Formats: sequence, structure tokens, C-alpha cells
Amino acid sequence: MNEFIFFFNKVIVSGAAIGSVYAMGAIGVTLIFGILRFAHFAHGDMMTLGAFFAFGLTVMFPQAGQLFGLPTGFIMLPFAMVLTALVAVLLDRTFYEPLRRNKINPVGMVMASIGVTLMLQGLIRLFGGIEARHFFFAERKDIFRLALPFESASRKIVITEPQILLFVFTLLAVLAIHFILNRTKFGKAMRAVSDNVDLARVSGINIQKVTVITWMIAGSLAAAAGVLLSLDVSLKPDLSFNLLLPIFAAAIVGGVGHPYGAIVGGYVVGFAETLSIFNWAVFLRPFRESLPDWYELPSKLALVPTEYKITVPFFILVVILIWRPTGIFKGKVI
Amino acid sequence: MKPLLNVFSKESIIIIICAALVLFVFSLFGAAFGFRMLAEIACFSIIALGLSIQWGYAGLFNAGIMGFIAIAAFTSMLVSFPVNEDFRQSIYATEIIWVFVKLVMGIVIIWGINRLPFLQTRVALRRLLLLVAIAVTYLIFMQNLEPVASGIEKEAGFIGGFGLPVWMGWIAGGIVAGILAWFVGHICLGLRSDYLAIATLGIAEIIKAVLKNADWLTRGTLTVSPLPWPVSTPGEIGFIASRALYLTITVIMIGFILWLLQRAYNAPWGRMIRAIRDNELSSAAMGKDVNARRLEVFIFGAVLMGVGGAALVTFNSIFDPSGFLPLHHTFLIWVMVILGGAGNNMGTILGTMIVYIVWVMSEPATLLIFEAVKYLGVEWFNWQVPNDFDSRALQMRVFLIGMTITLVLRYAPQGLLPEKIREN
Amino acid sequence: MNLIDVTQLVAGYGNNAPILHDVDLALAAGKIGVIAGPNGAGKSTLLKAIFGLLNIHSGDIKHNGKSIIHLRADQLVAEGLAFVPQEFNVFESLSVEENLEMGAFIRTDSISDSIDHVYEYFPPLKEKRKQAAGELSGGQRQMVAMGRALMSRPTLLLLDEPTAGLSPLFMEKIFERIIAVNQAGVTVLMVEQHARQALEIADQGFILVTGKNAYTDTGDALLNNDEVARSFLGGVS
Amino acid sequence: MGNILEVKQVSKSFDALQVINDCSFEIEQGSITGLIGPNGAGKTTMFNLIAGVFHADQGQILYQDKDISGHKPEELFQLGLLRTFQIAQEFSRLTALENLMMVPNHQPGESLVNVWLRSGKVASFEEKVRQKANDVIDFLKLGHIKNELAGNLSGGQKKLLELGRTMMVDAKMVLLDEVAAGVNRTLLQDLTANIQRLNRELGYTFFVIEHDMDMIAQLCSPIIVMAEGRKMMQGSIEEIRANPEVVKAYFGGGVITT
Repeated sequence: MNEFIFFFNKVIVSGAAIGSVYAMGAIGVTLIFGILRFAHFAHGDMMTLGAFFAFGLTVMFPQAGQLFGLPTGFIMLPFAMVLTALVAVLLDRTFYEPLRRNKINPVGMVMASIGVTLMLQGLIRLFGGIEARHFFFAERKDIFRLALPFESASRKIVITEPQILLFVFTLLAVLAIHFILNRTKFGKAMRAVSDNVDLARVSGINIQKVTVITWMIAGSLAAAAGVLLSLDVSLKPDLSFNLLLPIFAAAIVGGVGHPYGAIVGGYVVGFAETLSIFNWAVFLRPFRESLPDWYELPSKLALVPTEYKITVPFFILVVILIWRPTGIFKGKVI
Repeated sequence: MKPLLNVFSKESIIIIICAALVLFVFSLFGAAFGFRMLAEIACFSIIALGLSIQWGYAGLFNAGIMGFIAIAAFTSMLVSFPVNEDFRQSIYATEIIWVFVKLVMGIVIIWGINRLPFLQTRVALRRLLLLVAIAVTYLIFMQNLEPVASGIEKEAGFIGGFGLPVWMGWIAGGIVAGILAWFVGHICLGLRSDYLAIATLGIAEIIKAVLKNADWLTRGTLTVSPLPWPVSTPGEIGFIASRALYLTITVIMIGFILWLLQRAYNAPWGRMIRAIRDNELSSAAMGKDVNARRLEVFIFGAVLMGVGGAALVTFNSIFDPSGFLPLHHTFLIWVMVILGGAGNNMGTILGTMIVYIVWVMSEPATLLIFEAVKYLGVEWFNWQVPNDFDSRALQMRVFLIGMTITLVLRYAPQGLLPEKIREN
Repeated sequence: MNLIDVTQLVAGYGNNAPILHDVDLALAAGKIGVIAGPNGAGKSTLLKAIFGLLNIHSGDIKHNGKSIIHLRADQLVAEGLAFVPQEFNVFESLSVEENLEMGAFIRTDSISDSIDHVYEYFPPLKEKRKQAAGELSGGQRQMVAMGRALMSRPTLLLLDEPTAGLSPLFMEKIFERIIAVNQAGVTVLMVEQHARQALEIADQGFILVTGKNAYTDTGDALLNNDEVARSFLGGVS
Repeated sequence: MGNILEVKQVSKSFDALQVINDCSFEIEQGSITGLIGPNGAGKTTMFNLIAGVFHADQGQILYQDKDISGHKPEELFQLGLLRTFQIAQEFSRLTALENLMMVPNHQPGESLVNVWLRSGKVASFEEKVRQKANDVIDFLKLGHIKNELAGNLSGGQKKLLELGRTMMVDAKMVLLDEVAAGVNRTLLQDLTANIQRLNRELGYTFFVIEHDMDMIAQLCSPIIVMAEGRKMMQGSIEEIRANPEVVKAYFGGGVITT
């Protein structure tokens, strides 16, 4: 029983947490892919930027959380989302929009987004330094330990407050995205532009407004993912680069241009990561006696050593590209 | 005739600027530093030429140049580094061979299953068997490698090299980079162009992770040095002479590569590549195997990146897996190529010179500016200077690289010297 | 006054050589205009030029007396123009009803009346309202496309070969619907390959040849013009 | 003579849209067969299926008695099956001459090894290719623009270049997708004459999509009429004009000249 609780803590809770972060990032990437038709490499740094906005606000008003009984960083989340959304729109206006007007090819756009990512990285580290920071410098991070009503279960299920907030927020975000895309005029227009941009134009849809809204959604979700992730672990400026590959993998696994696919893809990648670095020896230990003598139980029996975690999303990506390039849900662009 | 004259004069202006920059560096920092910079520029030029043909000739977006450089540098180190006698005499020398023999056997079995005649029609069964075989091979390999690897680390440090001549190492580095390109290209070249960028980015990170963590192979963070040089080392004949010699070798290599490139580009091969870039649909209808040709260009470019990368790391004489940075080893090179003009060899080399000199000079310049800021801040506002101020200041260089990319894309997407359009 | 006035139009794709040379076209409000001519004559090009999708080298296009050559597509829709392209004219992943809503994007008032209106014009769409437009047959798609264009309550409807690829039966239905739309007060300008049938319902016909005006007259006059009949309408009648 | 191409019960749909619907026909070796039908009847899709751009959902396409469904365009090219495009697909940044010179496959100069190590062989073959390209250019009377970038040519010149590309190799069968569109009358006469000459002298089989009925009448026999994704009838121009069903579906006011 203890082994299952261990498994639950290490794989299910952690996987769901990181999967939620990937999902929120991937929604943004997939929307930009669908509507503006390029892979946005600066997405990871928009996440970091959002987290830094929230951190800055937390440092300025460390007491704000006590008013609501929530972590201050979480209270600052909406502000960080708004700020990042504005930055995203601004970035589009300054850097991407002129290139679109020049009718540059998608690869040129990808390269421009790499330019943007370097600029953001430079600025973030210039002002934020390069060391890791913690949101909980003034308050305590609540960690819940739930005991299970079984005799054999002496271990407890561990879940942190930021993780719970992350799950709740992701659920709300997904519902909101669903509502926006299927019930609002601009959400439907986003789907229309993603489907057929020329027809959308002649239908009188204002592509510019749709673009702005896309960036606002992508930017705010990126900020939310960045803040919630750094609340749970820590805020590192090099957060972005490690997130980029899993997020792209999630978007492609789900089918590019397909927001629901991005959510599924996010969790697929998240759970794949935790499953592959999980130490399966834990499950074999209870049977130590019954194992054959020649088999020496290793202390660590993971599919992938922890330091090679980055290979997991890549491996998933490669498998998908070979097996089904359109992703699980049939994506738009091949 | 007039446009040709214009291009010529533009080219010569840029050459004069480059020469002036070089002179400036030589006079300010001395000949030893100057030759070092030139040798590095030469190595970067080889890498940049590789990118220039991938991007300029075939429009392939390689966002993982670092991976090709790193794996080539490792290969070169492995081939040319002196033999580690501790390892050679330990039992692990044979055991590690066995581990890899088992791996090869596993791969042969996997390949065999894929080819089994009676499975050709049963796709689901074949997939299942393949999956099981891959998983079993992988697990056995990992299980077997683990003790051997830690044994090597404990008793011998790392496996050392083969002690072969450096030039063989460079060639081997190029070949391995080419093989890597074959794998990546095979998967991605038929797909949308963005996917190649994502995949290469991932490959680069994975190679870096492996090199950094496989201590038995690379000594990991302990780094391997000094790497043998193809010419006399500074210890023997002094900095200026040895660096000048190294520069000579790399310049000869560039000359040879340019000859290869010009010749290929002006031949029917170049015409075909330009045709494919122009109109994929029509090229395919004219019987050109578009994907195979793209793969060819991708591999060709990767080989150059590998050779250039091996030469670059050899010059620095230290193999440090953590020293491979996407910024330095991928995006700096991108800036060189797009600023200089993708597909134009001269432009690429001149772009490399300008960007690298500016990059090198930007470090002292940035620090100088930020010192001034710090001074004023402390004097006037009683500012609390963060203790990592200098390392923060250097982030401005990252910003500048990013800024250059976006500005060039916007205002000079063809680069300083655009690719020339041939007329018969 | 004419609703749409094209004068001395020279236009083409990008900076390439122009396809239309000094084309004139004028259509009064409430009429049906048909543009016909051999393939490659620039019929669709003319329609696209009116809808701002081409590079206009010289000449002018006036709608209600106001020059519209510098307007963006969404501004043209606001001006009262609507355009149905020949191909890819529905949002395939959106439902029929969402397609119609997209046609009304520029409107801020309630659109449910207009949707009901479209269903009256095209009854088969009503039962398919929740279905993705990509799953419909060619004829139904054409209905969705026309319905979508009508949702902006246009005064001028531009149709690019509305009957392409449709069976004769469906072709007649579509023509019938075009007449109904016209009778509701919408001016229609369409490119049609089935020139004879189209000219029969047309008030005004424009025959283009290699990017130039060849014949311009009323529909009946063109049908009865021997020279036109011989060169462009075929001997069978 | 036998059939060079047989299309057997081919169907193709894009998503829910059935474009080709159980279509069958044969093309005789050495003929110039026309393919007409209203817009949207599936003519260009049929071409793309034969040329390997798309693959049929159902049915077979036999070329010289060999099943070619599933072959890629470059493989069909090797088999002597060439096509031109409805909208000219020139190589815009290559000169007109280069547009022709790039066509022959397996040129020694297309292999990097040859380029670097066997320059003599490359140069001599290149000379032959250049000669041939010049001949074709002269044949098409395009000598004055041979060093122009193809992107700067007029629509008609691009079409001629497309036809010229098929003359650079020994094609067996050529699919022409609306060569006449946008070509002026005098040039069209040349084009028609060239097609007939290629057919007569070199034994090319042509399969021609065309809207210009003048050209069809002058050039093609038999003519296949497609409507709604399937073959409606096949016959000579007179037979087709006499068929009331065809007249209704296609000519009933369409573009036809007598």
C-alpha cells in the first residue's frame, strides 16, 4: 500500500502538476500556431516574465496574501497575467506585426521569436539576476499530508497548497478557454481565422483584433503557468528553456492548432516525464524474498535517469512525428 | 553591368570595415589576442558556412547547431586525446566493449523483427514486438552500462581517447555530426519547417545532457584538457607563433571548403537546389527527389558544422560539456549568417568577422558602461549594488544578440551581401 | 446613380504584369450583373480586384459614389459589400450556424433574425445547423457560403462561380436562390461559367476577353447578339 | 496500339467532399486525349491523382500496365509521365534557360561527388544539356528571353516554358493542364502545332485539360467529358456536341466556339 501512495505522490500528483503547467503553455503555443502560423519560441520566456512580474509585486506587497488567506504570489497572479498579456501584445506590435506585413515566411517568424526570446532573457536576467528565488520568503508554504484510512498505509499523501491552486486554476482556465472559443464572438472568430484566414478576411473579421486577443490569451496563460510553477518549486530565470521543448511536444502531440489537444498533450508529456523517472524498484522491494537469487535488486530502477528528463518530451515528439504527424487530435498544419 | 559594380563596391566597403576592426583589435589588445580572435573567427566561419548552406541554399531552420558542434567536439576529443592507460589496463576496457556488443546485438534483433517476412502484413503485431524489443534492449543496455560506467569513473576517471592524430579527430567529428543530421533529417524534413527547428533544438539539449552527465565518457563537469593541437602548442613556440599557425591551418580549410561550395553551387547541383527552393511542387514533378536533396544539404551543412566545431573546441584546448551554450553556439552563429547574407559565402564569412569582433568587444564595453552606471548610481542615489552585478551586466550581450536578429530580419532580411542571382 | 462603378481598372497579382487592362463595369442598384468570358479572361480577377484582394495599378472603383480601392476587406464589408469566393468558401471546422455568425462579425446588433432569414432562403441548412460545414455536400456548402455573405446585410453581393462543380439540378436551385436574394433588394454581381443560364437571369452582362471588355449590354441583348452567341455562348441554343 | 493509361474505378474525397467518384477511363497510346467538363468536375484532381500528388482512396491507376497508384511524382517522372500545371509553376529565380536545363534527371552534375572529382564528365554532359535547352528555346521561339529570370516572364511565356520542360526529356505521356489559358491566339497556334508535332514525331501521348473548345476540337480525339467526379461520356467532338446530356451539363451556355 505504501508503495502505491509513494507512486501516487511521485507520479500522479507531480505529473498532474507539471502537466497542468505544460497544458497552459501549450494552449498558447497552439493558438499562436493556428492563427499566426508559426512556432513561437519566446513562449517560455513569457512564462518567466509573468513569474517575475508576480514576484516583483510579491516583494512590494508581501502582506497582501494574509488578507485573503492565500499565498501572496497567487494574489498577484491576475496582475501578472494582465501585465504579461500587455507585453505579449506589445511584442507582437513591435516585432512580429512588421514582419507579417513584409510577408516574411513562417521560418522567418520563428527566427524573430528566437530574437525576442533572447531579448527577454537578457532583460529578465539583467534586472532579476540569475539565482533561484522563492515566493515564500515571508509566509509559510502549506503542505497537506493526508493519511489514508487503511491499516497498511503508513505513508501519507502529500500535496502542497500551490499544487492545489494550480489544479483549480487549470480547471478554471480550461473551462474559460472552452467558453471563449465556443460561446463568444471573438473566440469563434479565432477558430475561423485558424480554419481559413482568407475567408475570415473577406467575411469582415478584423484579423488584427483577433490577433490581439490571441496574444492576450496566450500571454496570460503563459504568465499563469509560470507563476503557478514557480510558486510550487522556485523561480529560476532559466525556467523558460527547459519548458520550451515539453510545451512544443505537448502542442504537437495534441495536434497543432487544437486547444483541447494541447491540454491532453500537456498531461501526456507531464505524466510521461514522471513515469519515466519514477523508481520502479520501489514496487519490487516487497517481493525481495521471492525474487530469484541471481537477481540483485538495484537501488534505482528508472526508465530514464533523472538528469536525462529532457529526453522524454523529445522522445514523445519524435514518436509522434513518425507515427502520426497531425497529433492525437487531427491538427491543422503538417 | 551597373548592379554588379554596386555589389562589388559594397563588398569592398565591408571588407575594409572588417580589416579596420581587425587592426583595431590588434593595436588595442596585441597580436596574441588578435591571432586568437582570428583563429576563432576562422573556426566560426566554417560553422557559419555550414549553416549558410542549410539555411541559404535549402531554407532549413537548424536551431540546434550547438548539438552538432558538441557531438563533433566530443568525437574529436575521443579520437585524438591520449590513451588513458588506467582504463586500458582495467577490466572495464573489455567490459565496456561487451556492453556495446550487446547493444548492437539488440539493434540487430530489432532490425530483424522489422524485416521478418511473416510480420509484414501484421502491422499491429509487428509494432508490438518492435516496442517490446526496443524496451528490452534499452533496459538491458542501461542495466549493463550502469556498473561498468561507475566502475570506470571510480578506477580510471574516464575512458580517455584513442591517441590518433588531431586531423582524424576533426574528420571523425564531421562524420558523426553528419550521421546525426541524417537521423534528424530523416524524421523532420518531410514535415513543416518549424518542426525541424523544434527537433534540432531538442537534439542539442539532449546531446548536452548526455555529455554533461556521462562522466565515464567525458569526465562531465571535470572537463577534459589539454586537448592536443594539430600544430605546435603555445608552450612550445609561444602564443603568437602557434596561434598564427593554427589560423593558417583553418584558413586553408576555409579555402578548400569555399572551393567545394563554389564548385557545387555553380554546377547543375546548385541549379537543382535553387530550383527546389524556388518551387518544390514543380521540382518534384520534374523528377527531383526533394526530400533526399534536402537531406543531402542538411548533412553537408552538419558536416561543416562538425568540422568547424571540432576545430573551435580544439583551439580552446578544453572539452567542457557545460560550456556548450545555445546562445554562443547556436544563435550567435545565426546572427553571423543572417547579417552577412545567407547563401552568399563571402557574406557569411564577413558577417562572421563583424559579429564575432563585436561580440568579443562587447564584453569589455558592456562592463565599462555598467561600471559607469554603478559608479553614478552609488554616488548620486546611494544605490545598493547587487553583488552579481557584473554577471548581470553581461546579460546585455544576450539582449543585443536578440535585438540584432529582429532588426536584421526587419530591415535587411537578405543580409548585408544578399545571395547573387546568376545570369548566363 | 450606379451602385458599383469600375473605371479604367488595371490590376494584377502583386507586382506582376497586370491581368486586367482598362476594364469598365457599372451596375445599378437592385440589378443582377453577370461577368462571363473564356477561361483566363480575368473574370474572377475582376471580382477579387473589387474586393480589394489585388494590387490595383490604376483606375478606380466606386461604391455608391465613394472610392473603395484603399479599403481593407473588413472595411468593405462594413461598406455593404460581401464576397463569396469560388473555393474554400466555408469554415470547415465550424458548424453551419457558426459560419453564419462569422458572416455577421462586423454587426453589433442582434443577428438571430438574419439567421432565420438565411434558413428561409436555404431550408436544408436549418436541419444541419449544428453540423460542421466541412461535412456538407458541395451544394450545401455553396448555400452556407452565400448565407454567410448575406449575414452582413450587404447591398452588393459578389459571387465567384457559385455553381462550379454542381449538378444541373443544383445549379438551377442556386440560380433560383440568387433571384430571390436579388428580389429582397440585394444587388448581385457574379462570375459565371454557365453563361447562357446566367445571362438569362441577368439585367446586365459583361463579357471579358483577355482582361479587356469585349461586350457590355443587357442580358437579353447579349443573348440575342449573334456575334456574342457565336463566339461565347456556343451554337447550341 | 494498346492503352498507355487505365483509370479503374478511382474515388477520392477531401474530408467529406467527394471529388472523384468511381471514375474509369482509358487512354490510348499515341493519342491526344482531351478532358473537358465544368469547373469543379474534378479534372485537376484527376490529374493530380495520375501525377501522384494525391493518392486515390479507392481504385487503381495503371500506366503501361503497371499500377502506379501510390507512386510519388518524381518516380512517375522516371517512368516518362510528365505534367504541366494549370497555374504555371516556373522556377522564378532561375533564368528561362536554367528552367529547362534543370529538367533532365540523373545529370552527372547533380551528384556532389561528380561535381568535385569528375569535372570533365560534368562539363561535357552540361554542354549537351545546354545544347538541348537552346534547341528547345529556339523551337518555342523564346530565344530573346532565355536569360531572363522566369519570374519576370509573361503568363503565356511561362506556359510555353512549361511545355518546353516536357521536351527536355523523352517523355512518353504528358498531362497538360490548361496550357491555353492566358496565351494569346498566335502563340496558341504555335503551341497546338508543337503539341501535334511532338505527338507525331516523338510519339508523345497527350492528355489535355482544356476549356478552349477551339483547341480541343482541333487537337483532341477522343474527348472525355467529366462531370461530378466521374466520366460522363467519351467520343469525338461531334459526338459530344450531339449528346444532349453533355450539352445540358456543360455547354448549356458555356464557353464553346464552333
